[in-house]
Amino acid sequence: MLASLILIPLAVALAIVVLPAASARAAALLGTLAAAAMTVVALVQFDWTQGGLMQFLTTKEWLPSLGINLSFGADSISMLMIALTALLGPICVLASWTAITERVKTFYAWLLILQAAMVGVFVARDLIFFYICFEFTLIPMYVLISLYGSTNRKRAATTFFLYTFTGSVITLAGLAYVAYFNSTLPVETFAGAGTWTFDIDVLEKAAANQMSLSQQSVVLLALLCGFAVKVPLFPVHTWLPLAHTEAPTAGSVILAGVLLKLGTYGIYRFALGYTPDAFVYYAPVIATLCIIGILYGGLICWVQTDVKKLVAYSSVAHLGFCVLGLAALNHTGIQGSILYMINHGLSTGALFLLIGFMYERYHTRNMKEIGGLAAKMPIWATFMVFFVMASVGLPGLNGFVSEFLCLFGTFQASDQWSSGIWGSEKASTIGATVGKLGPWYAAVAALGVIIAAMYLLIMVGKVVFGPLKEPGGHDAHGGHGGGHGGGHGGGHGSDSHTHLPADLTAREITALVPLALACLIFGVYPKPLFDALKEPVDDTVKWVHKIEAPALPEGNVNPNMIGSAEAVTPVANAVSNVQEIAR
Amino acid sequence: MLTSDSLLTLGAATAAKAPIIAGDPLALLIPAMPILGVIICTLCGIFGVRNKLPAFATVLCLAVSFAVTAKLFMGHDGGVSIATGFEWMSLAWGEGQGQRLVADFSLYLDSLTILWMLFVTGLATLIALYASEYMSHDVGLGYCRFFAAFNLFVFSMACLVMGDNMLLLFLGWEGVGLCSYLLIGYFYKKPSAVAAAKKAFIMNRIGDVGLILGVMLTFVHFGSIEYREIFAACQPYIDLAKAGKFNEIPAIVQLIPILLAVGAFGKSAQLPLYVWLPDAMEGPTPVSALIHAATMVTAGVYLVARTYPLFLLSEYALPIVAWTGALTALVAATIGMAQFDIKRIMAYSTVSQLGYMFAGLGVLTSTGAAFHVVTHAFFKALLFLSCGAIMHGFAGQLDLRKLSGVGFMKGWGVVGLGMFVGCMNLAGFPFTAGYFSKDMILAEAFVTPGMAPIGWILLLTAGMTAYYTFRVFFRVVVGPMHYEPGDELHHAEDDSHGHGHGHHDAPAADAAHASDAAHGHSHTHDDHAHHEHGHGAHFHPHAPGWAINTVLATLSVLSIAAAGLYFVKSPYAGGHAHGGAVPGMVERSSAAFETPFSHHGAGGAGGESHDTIKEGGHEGADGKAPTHAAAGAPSFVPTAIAKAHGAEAHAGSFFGYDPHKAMYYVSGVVGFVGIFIAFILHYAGRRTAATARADALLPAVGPLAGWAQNKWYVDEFYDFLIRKPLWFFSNVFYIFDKLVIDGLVRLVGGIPRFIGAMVRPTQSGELHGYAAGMAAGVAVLLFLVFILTMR
Amino acid sequence: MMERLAYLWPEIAVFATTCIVMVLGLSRSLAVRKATALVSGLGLLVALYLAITTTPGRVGAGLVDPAHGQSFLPTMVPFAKCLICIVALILLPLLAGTVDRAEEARIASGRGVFNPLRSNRAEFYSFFLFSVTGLLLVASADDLIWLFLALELTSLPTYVMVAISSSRHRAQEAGVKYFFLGALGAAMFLYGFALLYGATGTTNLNKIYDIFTASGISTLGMLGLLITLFGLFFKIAAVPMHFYTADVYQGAAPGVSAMLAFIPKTAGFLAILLIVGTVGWRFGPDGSGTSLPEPIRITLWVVAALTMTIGNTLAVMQSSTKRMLAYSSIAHSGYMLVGVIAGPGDASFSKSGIAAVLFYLLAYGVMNVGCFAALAAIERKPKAGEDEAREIDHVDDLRGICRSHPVAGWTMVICALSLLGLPPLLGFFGKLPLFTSAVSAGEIPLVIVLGLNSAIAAFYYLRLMALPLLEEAHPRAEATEDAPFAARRIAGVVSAGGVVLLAVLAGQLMTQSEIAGRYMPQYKPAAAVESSQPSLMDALQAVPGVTGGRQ
Amino acid sequence: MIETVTLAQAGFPAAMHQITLAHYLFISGAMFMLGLIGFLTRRNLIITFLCTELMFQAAGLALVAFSRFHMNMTGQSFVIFIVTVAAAEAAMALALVVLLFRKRESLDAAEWQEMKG
Repeated sequence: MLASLILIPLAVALAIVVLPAASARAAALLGTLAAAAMTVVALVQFDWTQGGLMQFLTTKEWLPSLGINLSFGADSISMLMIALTALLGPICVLASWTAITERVKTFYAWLLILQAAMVGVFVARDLIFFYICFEFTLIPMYVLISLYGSTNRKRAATTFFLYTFTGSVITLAGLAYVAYFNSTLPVETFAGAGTWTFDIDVLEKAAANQMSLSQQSVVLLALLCGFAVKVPLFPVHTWLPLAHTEAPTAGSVILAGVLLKLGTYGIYRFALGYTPDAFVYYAPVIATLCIIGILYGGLICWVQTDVKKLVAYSSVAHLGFCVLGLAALNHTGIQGSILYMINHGLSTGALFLLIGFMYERYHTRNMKEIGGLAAKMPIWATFMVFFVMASVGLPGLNGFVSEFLCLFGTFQASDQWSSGIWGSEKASTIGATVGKLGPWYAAVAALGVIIAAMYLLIMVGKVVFGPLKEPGGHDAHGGHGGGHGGGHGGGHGSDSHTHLPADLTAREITALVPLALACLIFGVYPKPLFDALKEPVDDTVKWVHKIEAPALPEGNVNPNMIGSAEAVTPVANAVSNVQEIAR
Repeated sequence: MLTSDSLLTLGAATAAKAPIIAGDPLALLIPAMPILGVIICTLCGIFGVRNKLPAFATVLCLAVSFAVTAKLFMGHDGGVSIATGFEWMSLAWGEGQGQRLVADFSLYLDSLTILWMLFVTGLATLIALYASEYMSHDVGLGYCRFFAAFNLFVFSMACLVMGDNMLLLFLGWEGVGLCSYLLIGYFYKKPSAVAAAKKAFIMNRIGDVGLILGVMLTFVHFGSIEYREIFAACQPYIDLAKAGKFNEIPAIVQLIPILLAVGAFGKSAQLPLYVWLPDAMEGPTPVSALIHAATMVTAGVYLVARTYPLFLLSEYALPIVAWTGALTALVAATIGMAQFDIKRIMAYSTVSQLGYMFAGLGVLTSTGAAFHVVTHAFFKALLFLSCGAIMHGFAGQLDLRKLSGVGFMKGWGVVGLGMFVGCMNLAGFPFTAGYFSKDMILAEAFVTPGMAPIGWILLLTAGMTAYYTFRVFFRVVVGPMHYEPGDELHHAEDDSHGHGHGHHDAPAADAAHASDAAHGHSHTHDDHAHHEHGHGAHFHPHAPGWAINTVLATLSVLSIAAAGLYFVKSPYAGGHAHGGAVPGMVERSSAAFETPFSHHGAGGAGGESHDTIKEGGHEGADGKAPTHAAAGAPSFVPTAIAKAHGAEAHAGSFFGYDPHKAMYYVSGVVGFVGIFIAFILHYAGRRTAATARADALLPAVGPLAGWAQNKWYVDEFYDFLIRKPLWFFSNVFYIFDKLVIDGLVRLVGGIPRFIGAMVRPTQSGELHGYAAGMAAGVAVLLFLVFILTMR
Repeated sequence: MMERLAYLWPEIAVFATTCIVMVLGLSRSLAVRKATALVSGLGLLVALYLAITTTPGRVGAGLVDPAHGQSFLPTMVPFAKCLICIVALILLPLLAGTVDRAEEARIASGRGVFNPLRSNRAEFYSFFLFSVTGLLLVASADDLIWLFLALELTSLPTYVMVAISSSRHRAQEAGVKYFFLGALGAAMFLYGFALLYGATGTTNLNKIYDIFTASGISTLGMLGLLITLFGLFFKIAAVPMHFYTADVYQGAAPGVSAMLAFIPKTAGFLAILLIVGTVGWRFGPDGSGTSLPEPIRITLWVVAALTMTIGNTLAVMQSSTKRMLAYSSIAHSGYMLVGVIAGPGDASFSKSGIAAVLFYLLAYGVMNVGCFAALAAIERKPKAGEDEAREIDHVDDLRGICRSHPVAGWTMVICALSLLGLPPLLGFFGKLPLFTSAVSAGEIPLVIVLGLNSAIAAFYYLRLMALPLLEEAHPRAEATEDAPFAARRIAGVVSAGGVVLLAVLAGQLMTQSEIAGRYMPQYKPAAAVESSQPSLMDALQAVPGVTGGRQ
Repeated sequence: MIETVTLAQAGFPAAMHQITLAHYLFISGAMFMLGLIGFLTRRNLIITFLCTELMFQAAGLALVAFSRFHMNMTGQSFVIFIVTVAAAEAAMALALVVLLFRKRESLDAAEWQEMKG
């Protein structure tokens, strides 16, 4: 089942190579649609009532000497990420329909390979298989940026590759260490201990339960080397604006939509799974980096003139929220974070699409040269405002749900509740959880919400609204073809844009509508997502805070408060008293 | 120990869940109809409908909403019920208290909600009708866009008001912000409109952050954000507060209302976040009337009223609210006095009146504040719509120096009348609705101990309000007939979307045809007989049509009739508060705070209402407990206030008189004085539109007039204090990012090249060099090993 | 006697082939002359077969035949020989057309007749086979003398091959540098051997091991070991003996460069494993550790780190593809030294550095041949007045070759990515056990260095990947054409295919290299077992998973 | 006990009584170093090659000395092989030198540094 999600894109990629160039995009569209259809089948077959359970598990021995298996499985988080990937697949093909006119076969083939690799990351139940897919995404993306990007694409592609590759090599070392550590454990510790294996679950038990804090810290550092770069967190983010700015539209969409999520997904799966103690210990540091990213990234957005760069920097800020939610390490935060992964993919992906459509028509993204497009492209403008609002985190759209939960999780997560923070001495704080963040983190991070509104609305104000401003000589045919890429390898049809109508075509609208619908539905009725994520996130929270589920007294003690004795307040006591009486 | 006892009570109260009284599911229609409207308008947009269908669909939808609200009102017994919609944001991470975030799409139906929704949907319906004509020049895509946003606004407002939890309120809160953004920026080609829209949204966001933090804090403390549960959980604290034992209420609880107040200040344009509202007048006038005068801006008032039990818990929250309101009222009034743009004057008067409402809340008369909200909604909408009609007819002319005697022009009678009614209300002319509602606030300010300074400020403001209101009236509506058309005629060249000419917004609009637009439109829209084609000389104002006149007339009647609300009894059995129907409704809600100083039937009626509630059978669960516990019980006032008066002095006084009685006269006199001054300065002896006697006084006040006209340079101050430094830092960050962070990365990335370049000379290509290198390398390494191992 | 010979059947087969080839190359018949390569290949195939089947402790059995064991590291021998034969088989087609091209063209055009004095074909192929023979002998060496002779047999022919691989001056220059510096390196390890002999009184590796085990390592012995290692570093092109590499690789024809990157390196690593094996990975801070003696460990550590770093950083600077690959070859030696440092671990593949080194030698051989094959498969059209097509070397020559020369281009792309260690190609699975074994041995800092170096390597491998795949040929670039030797392209296809396929099907290879990587120096041939020494079965029991069930 | 047996005790003529293993090793080391220094300093390829021969023979000398010291023949047989290999190398070196001389008319090693970097 899951393997087919990888194999279909791969097979189609192969077919594209074989077929003539003229049919490449049709084949790619069919292929991505087929993959999407298969995903739908998988989504239907998935037992959502047991979202925390790895389903569709299949394991095939591959390299037993190294303990490597081809093993697949997906819980609800994986399924959602796969669904996102599958959704973006056809959309990317549609978005590239006219934008890519040269080396079409290459483009679509790599696009599909990329999709296969991304799905592979989400279904992998073997660490090396995960790593293979994780790394292999680099090549297609490198090709896409390097061949089909704009002016500075070579440098961007190389920077992207080297930056992320460097980080993830260190990650590999960390993962190898975990595998080694597991192999040194006594065999009787638990099933799978003492053998050399890269099974994700086995290693999770080994690392999380047996490693000392210092060992976990080292592993966490190694993991973050790869994942934090991918996310990207604050000091290691500089590849992102460059890559985003230079990437072709489809590349940007995939990059923002899924590739960045590989980092957060990795942090969720491995940093939380393998090194919970260290993560708990260093959560304030990570959160601080996130918050710096939120504010700093946001403020930098403000001074951008390149729309795409603006959105790229906004990703830095947004992903800061996402990881902040993870660092909260409570149910709310983690759930918000996972939702953030999906929602950011939808809204920012759509923004990149829109910018791409604009770029295809005007061949500029400079806010100084372009403005007031609402007059000329009302449909485009409508979508733009819609997705900007989703991105800003307007309630009722998807962005809010996740952003609020991330902030809320951060707000709750403090051991200092009831012991002084924000005047909470001896007060009831039944809504709080254990954690090391707390209201100040949330309050400062919330400033990012204001900044987000600021830069995005300024962007909208310049590009969408205001007096119409078009770059000089816009209608001069072929006047822009030479503007990018120095002649060779640029994947732009120099005059293709002249065939496009002023406003969006049906094809482009088709690409946007699913995203818009998803944004709206997830914003208005996120309950299915909550339900789907409840179980895995619960498991994660218990895992991170070392809470044994059966050991809980039946529901009258807040599991989140275990570990902070002083947090048990008179109210909580009172509550439990009352409940006891009631029983 | 009292604290733990009461906390225990709190626990008990929340643990044993009060039964939820299912509300009339019909209530769900109230938000649903506007959504239907949104869908219809969107479809119209998609299918390129080029007639007034969206407008009439909107009017119909909103009318249904209004009808449903009215039905609810009729059938309402004063209790609280909840109409459950669907689960929105509900997630649980445990079974216990405080481990479930429940924010359903459910509607909280009580008298406060219904009161608010009555005037929101009612006014929205009327204003939609008005807009159907007002926006007729934009028939087409722009028309659809306008009405879609209009509907969306009503929906958001419904969520804000009716939501049964703070998060749904927040949804509406931000939703109205979005609609405000979209509608202010409706004329999106005008940079000033776009900037104003942006400013409104961002300023609101600042407040929103406070609000959302308040919501989070509420959850952390109470373990819920549903009003039902919060109010129930408040009970023990209220008892503490009543006893004046604020020091036993945790600071965390006292912080909640302060955070919420920040949100309210943002939305309701209070100091220091008020600056967006005057700029918001860039939007079409119906928008200004509905959103920026009548409904949205009162959301802050609603929030405070809704969470009044929380505000009562804080020693400082209400004084903060009161002072902020009073100061805002004063500052806005001073600015309003110096403006020449009539719409801006109205905007500042709105800010000022909002300040009144907050002051009212702060001085413990939520009933007065709510009453003022209602009356203000009507007369301010009326004023705005009248201004809009003038603007519409005179090609965007809003300068009171360029218009005169409009009320006596042919076809402008209704407008003149509307202006008159509105101005009278706003000025607080005796026996108008505005007079009564303002009076309640003023009186309570003097009644409430320690709040007398606020009363004086408000009194002063009342005089100023009367002055500037009638300044507009005397200059524009009456006096010698004169007009100059606005400058929107000239905007045709640069394709600006003015009101006065119907440059279409259809998708076919093309920059290439922009220059034709000015010539083309009068032919395409000749159903309205535009004659502003020629520049100035040939301009004839076109009088409002039936829709505008109908609405203005209706609103005039309503504004006058609103005064009657003061005299009708509370719609609910057992209502006892003075002030009539509106306060009567408010006092049955969470917003109620029955002041012990009230001289209207406080004692006897208290018991009566108590009985009624018992019959209702849901006491204690619906948050009304404070009201009735307070009525007749020992008084509760925030400590700051309590300290100021002895146990015996039950009421403050106004020079020894009962403030309630005194205010009837004093505020009337003050209003009259203001009007009289305006009459002297702006009507008597005025021959032209441009000048009046007031100009002679300008030198007397020195630069103050200029400063006031420039809004005390608050915008510039913010710009200098916040925006400029932030902009500077953003640039610094960007440079830092490019140079330092990316530079470091590149530096690290350059290390291999650096090493390579350093090592490269060893590859000299020379055989002997290589041999030497090898020998030396071996020697060095052997030596190194020797050093490292021979320790 | 025959038991000893059983070790040597592959060498004998190759040697016999060498003799045949030497004769065949002198034939007047073109067809016969051309058969030299074919016969060489057949000989290598036979040797491969013999290596699999006849060498004691043969591949697949999982057990060493106690009756025939003689070598110092008997389990290593069959695997090493197999990998040598396999890579040699891939190398062989790559060598097509390296020598005698102009001469053959002259004969074919009728401008001349065959003159045995002017033909180098016989020598060339037989030198290649000699070198392979020497390499095979290195694998089966159990004595310092044997090792010395085998190493010299490996090296000496390569000196000549470099010098004759092209008629250009550069080839001679390369030959000179290689030969003289090689002699220096040889003198060094020879002197080391002498000191080892002096310290132990024997040249037999088993006995040296016994003495080191029994009475510790004397200072003289340690000095001998170190000097030997430094001498051997020349073979693997490790710092500080790496200087010659780039010049030699650049000067030689691509095929020969590919050979140089594999044969001496393999010889060097096998020799290093043998030499280091005599002291064993049984030292450590508390005396019962699993690492090498501290001086050797430090030496290898520093050399490994330096080799990787200098190799990679210098490669980044290059614009000549062959130089780049030469420096990358240096870097890869550094990677493999990590495996040597890690040692056998608990003999499981994931923890055995020796197994990792052996596996990596194979992986490196395959993917490295691919890169050079891509270079060899393309050449510039000869200009007027030139009788020989010129090879391509500058990286810009690689631009767009995926489109103009798809086979060569894709070979280059795949092999460069594999060299980079990008999953899921063979290079990744080669590097992974190096990671895991070094982690297991506790050499975390070295792993970090290794990781960072992999990243540095990305700088230039990415160019080797991107230029063929993504760039367009420079408009003013000289016209290139496919080299008229399909064999070179076949070599490329085989290695590129191997890089992909072996990655997928590496399981069996890993099992074999795991067996080969078992470090069992205690094992002695039955005849040599003395009562005082532990028996074979005891030794085997010390290695988990080897013994069946004697108890 | 092996260490106590010196060459002198093993039956050298009286005149050489004082010559111990250390002396041989010293000579051997000196030869090796001389060869190395010569290799590094002399530009003429033939002399350079001769220097490598010197280093080889230094090893040979050490081997013979050790062989005598250890009282076994292994070292000495090793030396025979070394001499053989050295001969082969010499042949090759001379061939190479001739080739080079034909190309450049010089035997200066510095002539050959076209490739570098």
